Amino acid sequence: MSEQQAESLPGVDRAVELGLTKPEYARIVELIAREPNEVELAMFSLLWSEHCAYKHSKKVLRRLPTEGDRLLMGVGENAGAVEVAGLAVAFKVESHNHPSAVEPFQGAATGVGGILRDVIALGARPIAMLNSLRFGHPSSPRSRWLLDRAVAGIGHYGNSIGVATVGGEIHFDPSYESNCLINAMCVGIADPDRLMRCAATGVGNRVILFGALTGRDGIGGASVLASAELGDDDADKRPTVQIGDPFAEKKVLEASLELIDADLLVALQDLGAAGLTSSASEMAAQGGVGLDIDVANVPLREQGMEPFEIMVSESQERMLAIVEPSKVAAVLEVCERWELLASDIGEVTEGDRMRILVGDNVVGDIPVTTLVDDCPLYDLAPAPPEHGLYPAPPADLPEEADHRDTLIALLSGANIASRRPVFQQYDQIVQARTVRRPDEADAAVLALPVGENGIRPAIAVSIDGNARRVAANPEGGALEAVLECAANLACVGAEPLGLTNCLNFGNPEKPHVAWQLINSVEGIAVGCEALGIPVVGGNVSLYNEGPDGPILPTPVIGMVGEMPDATKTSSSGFLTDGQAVALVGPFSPNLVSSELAARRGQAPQGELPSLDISAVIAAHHAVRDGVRSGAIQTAHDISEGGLGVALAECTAVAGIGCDVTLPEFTDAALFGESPGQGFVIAGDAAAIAAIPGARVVGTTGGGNLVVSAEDGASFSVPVAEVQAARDGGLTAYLP
Amino acid sequence: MKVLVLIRPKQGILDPQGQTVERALPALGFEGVTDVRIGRLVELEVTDPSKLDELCEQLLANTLIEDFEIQIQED
Amino acid sequence: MKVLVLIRPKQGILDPQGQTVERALPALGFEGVTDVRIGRLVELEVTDPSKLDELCEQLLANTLIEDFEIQIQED
Amino acid sequence: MRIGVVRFPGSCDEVDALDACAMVADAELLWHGRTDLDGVDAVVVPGGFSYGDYLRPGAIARFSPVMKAVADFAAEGGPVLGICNGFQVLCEAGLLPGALLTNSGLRFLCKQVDIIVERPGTPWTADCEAGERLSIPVKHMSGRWHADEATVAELEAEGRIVFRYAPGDNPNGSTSDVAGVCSAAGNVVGLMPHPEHAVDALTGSADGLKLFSSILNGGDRVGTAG
Ligand SMILES: Nc1ncnc2c1ncn2[C@@H]1O[C@H](COP(=O)(O)OP(=O)(O)O)[C@@H](O)[C@H]1O
Ligand SMILES: [Mg+2]
Repeated sequence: MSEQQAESLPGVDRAVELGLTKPEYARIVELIAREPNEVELAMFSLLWSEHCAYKHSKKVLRRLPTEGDRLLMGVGENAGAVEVAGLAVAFKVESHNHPSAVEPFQGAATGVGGILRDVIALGARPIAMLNSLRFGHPSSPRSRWLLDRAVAGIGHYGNSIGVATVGGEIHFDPSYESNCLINAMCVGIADPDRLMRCAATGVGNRVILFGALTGRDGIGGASVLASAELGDDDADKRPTVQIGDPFAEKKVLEASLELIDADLLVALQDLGAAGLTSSASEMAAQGGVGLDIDVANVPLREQGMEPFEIMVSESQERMLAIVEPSKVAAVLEVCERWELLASDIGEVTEGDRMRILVGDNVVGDIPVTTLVDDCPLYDLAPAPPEHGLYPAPPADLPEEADHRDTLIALLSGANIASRRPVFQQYDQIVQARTVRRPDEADAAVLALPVGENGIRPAIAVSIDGNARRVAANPEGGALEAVLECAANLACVGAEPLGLTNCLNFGNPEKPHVAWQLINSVEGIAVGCEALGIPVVGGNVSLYNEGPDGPILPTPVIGMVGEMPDATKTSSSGFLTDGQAVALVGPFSPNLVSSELAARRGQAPQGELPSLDISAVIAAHHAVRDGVRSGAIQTAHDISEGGLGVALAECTAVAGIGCDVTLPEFTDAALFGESPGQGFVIAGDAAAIAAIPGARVVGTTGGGNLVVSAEDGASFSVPVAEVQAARDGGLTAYLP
Repeated sequence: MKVLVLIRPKQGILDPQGQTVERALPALGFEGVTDVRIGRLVELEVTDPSKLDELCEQLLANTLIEDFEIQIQED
Repeated sequence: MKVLVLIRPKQGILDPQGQTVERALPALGFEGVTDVRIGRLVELEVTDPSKLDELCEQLLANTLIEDFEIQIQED
Repeated sequence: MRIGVVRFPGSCDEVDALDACAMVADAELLWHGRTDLDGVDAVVVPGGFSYGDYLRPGAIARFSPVMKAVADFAAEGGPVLGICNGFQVLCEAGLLPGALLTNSGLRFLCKQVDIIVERPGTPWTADCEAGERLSIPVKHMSGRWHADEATVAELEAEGRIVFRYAPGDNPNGSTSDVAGVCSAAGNVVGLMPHPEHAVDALTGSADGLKLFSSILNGGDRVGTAG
């Protein structure tokens, strides 16, 4: 059917209102050989949306390596999983950007709830949360409000459900002023033999919905309802902001794990974006079966909900399970004990029809593959920008400032200052496995149960991204983000096993955004190949734009690494006086797109220096091995703010000064950045000198941070002043 | 004058507190209670009531998810 | 019948939330607002109002720190 | 010695409390719906967000069937320890004096603090010395302990303030820096800090282990009043 013919179909305007294009509608009509009815169209509009179909990113994502020795579950499942010490470690990062911009507390809270359910769906017990946040500069009252409320929302959900929030990152940049980013990552552990898949199988098996009631909640549903021609007196039928109920999710968590433990489930899937529509269709597609769903059996929170509303509702804290008929009663009993609603809402059928029923009435009937697999995938039309895409930020740090003042200004800046006022709002210790809390080390360290050798192994987790460097060079910046995450793991003695990512970009139909996206994915792929680790899953969030254009290209990387012995780890700060301080790594710092450049009012553009990946990875290994052997007691990677800031941070944590002499004393040497490529380490002098590639530059101790050049120039800052600068930077905005 | 502002979750918006309390009541020995909704109560003294609506909209209530009702108590 | 229960922090108990709101007001352009106290509002339907007092004393309010007031709205 | 750890819907720290108890004795979880205590010798009411902390922390959980059994057990002198949400539940249930209000900073706060043992010799502080400092984390939204002046004076006089935050370490605005109190007979103790999260130096501190080991020395169903 031509586009012209499609345009003359009666249903086309409605389809366009719901976000489909005319050719997409024509394709649907062709595939099902008729026009879809209201229920079917609502389902197509969601499943063929960018969010569910990945229509602008799927081809790009094929570049990512997805195989690995330790991989237990990969892309396509609710979350990925790798094997550590005989356990499955499941993890995934996901965005909740748009809802958070509307209502930051509930948006961030339900973002945490959503990613938790993805991990629970695997049958894993969530053990840790991390998050990556982006806001406009906190001098803007709106950004401060978003920060304050989003952090409170994240804490509210994670704290109440009893999962420790152990890490994260926050960055402020004007490009996020009207489009903040809230990415949440969850890590869980499971018995590898009990990992759940989401494929519906077994014709005749029952479909059980359990958890919260279904109401008219939902942002995704907004497009559907917005066009339902509601009169003024129908205000109560409008879609509503999703409210998180961590108490309900806690019960969903415990009940789900109990159901899996008792071997009562065939498959399990969370309800997230696009609600029942997406979870049911995906389960059917994965299993190559059909499903009948009777919406009359879905327990509702509100009266008079239409079938299509039930199918698109994004009410939180719900799960969908496939259960053998003989086990249904037992499933319902477990749910009842956890005070959860559970209903038998359908059946696995032969063939591939997704049928929606109201009692005996069929109100929707579409081939599953058409819904899930036949959405057109688009090729991007990338083009590098001819000039910088982003305006120069306002300068607030004069070029003439001396090294000392520059250091203090960087340390007390919102992007570098201590995150304590944020992370102390999170329970970091529940479940009694947090060996390294935020600010204690570069990655969070989580102990696992004692192994057969009597030793407690551990995992280390980290989340990172440096969008300004990505803006300057998408491939190089994304590669640096991967290396920085791996460097964080090396600092605590961990070896990377797998990576998850969240790709936050602007409108991919714009050539420059397409170029950013494709090249960022290339950088992530190159990093994974160099580290020898797979991408186990992730999420894509596109169309993040404000009136002034796209956000900075923001690939966020989450990584999990393994540690054979939880007790063999490091601290990010200096621990005692009189230890040797050394630098490790082939880092070649420059000021392009650095924090200092931003503070000086320079736009995020310029050439990033090329990097020698194998030398970088050799440095990671040297640090990791040194930490594991006990030679290195302090390890900190050199990232934002460069070497000067890294040394100050080592000093600030426990209030122990140092005296170092550097070969170069330029702004670039002191504050230039080359993420993931260099480390500050400290330990016993003889042991440190034996670390491959270590260049000893000084010793710890004293009440000052003293940095000198070989030619005699030097500056010195009292430890208390370093600490005050670092502690005050964010507190000023979160009183 | 003394003012009471009653802030309630909007119709259709999930009220996890109200739901949880309602579901717990029978077990606590309180039967026949339904439609429990839990909101907030703000009590204040104002000299000039003309700005009250604005105050509620901008600060006291989150109008995306809450409705408010102003009760002027006395002069 | 529909019932409103107004629950307020007892006199003499520090209400940091009320204080914070009160302090923020002038900067937001609201002058002349004092004595801000923040409490809870519980709305419910009951068939038998005789147990309301007990419900409030035992569950809805903690009378060590809160006062409550029952408003019966309609039949 | 067998210690029972209560589990409500929404409890989060019950397994950690169970593991801490298991370091010193036998330990088991007690589901909130049961009406007896399975014959345990001591009870821990753990932390978390029972019933989501909805309405008020502890307000709903204190009506759980198991709490009736806990009240009877406490009345007979059985040792009971309430931690964080468990402390809130015991106060709501009237087994401990005072109430816990929202932190004066209005935010959830998770940090390591120092507390000082004011009252050794309860079943849960038998292994502590008077004035001993313990490094134990707090993590709560509503930890500001409050009681009227007369009650505070009475508790001071009777030596029923069991723990105080060290000077400068009061995280929530508690009256008189109170971190934990006990019943008149001394057998019921509640505190906001989490001793079960301070039983292993690997995860931060082992100072809290003393509360659990105390039960072996002072706790065998003997009220240690006054
Ligand atoms: N950036 C990415 N990198 C790798 N895998 C991705 C990425 N984005 C999405 N995926 C994978 O695509 C699948 C679908 O993702 P999504 O729709 O977010 O899942 P869910 O519905 O469970 O939230 C998942 O298996 C996810 O891991
Ligand atoms: Mg999922």
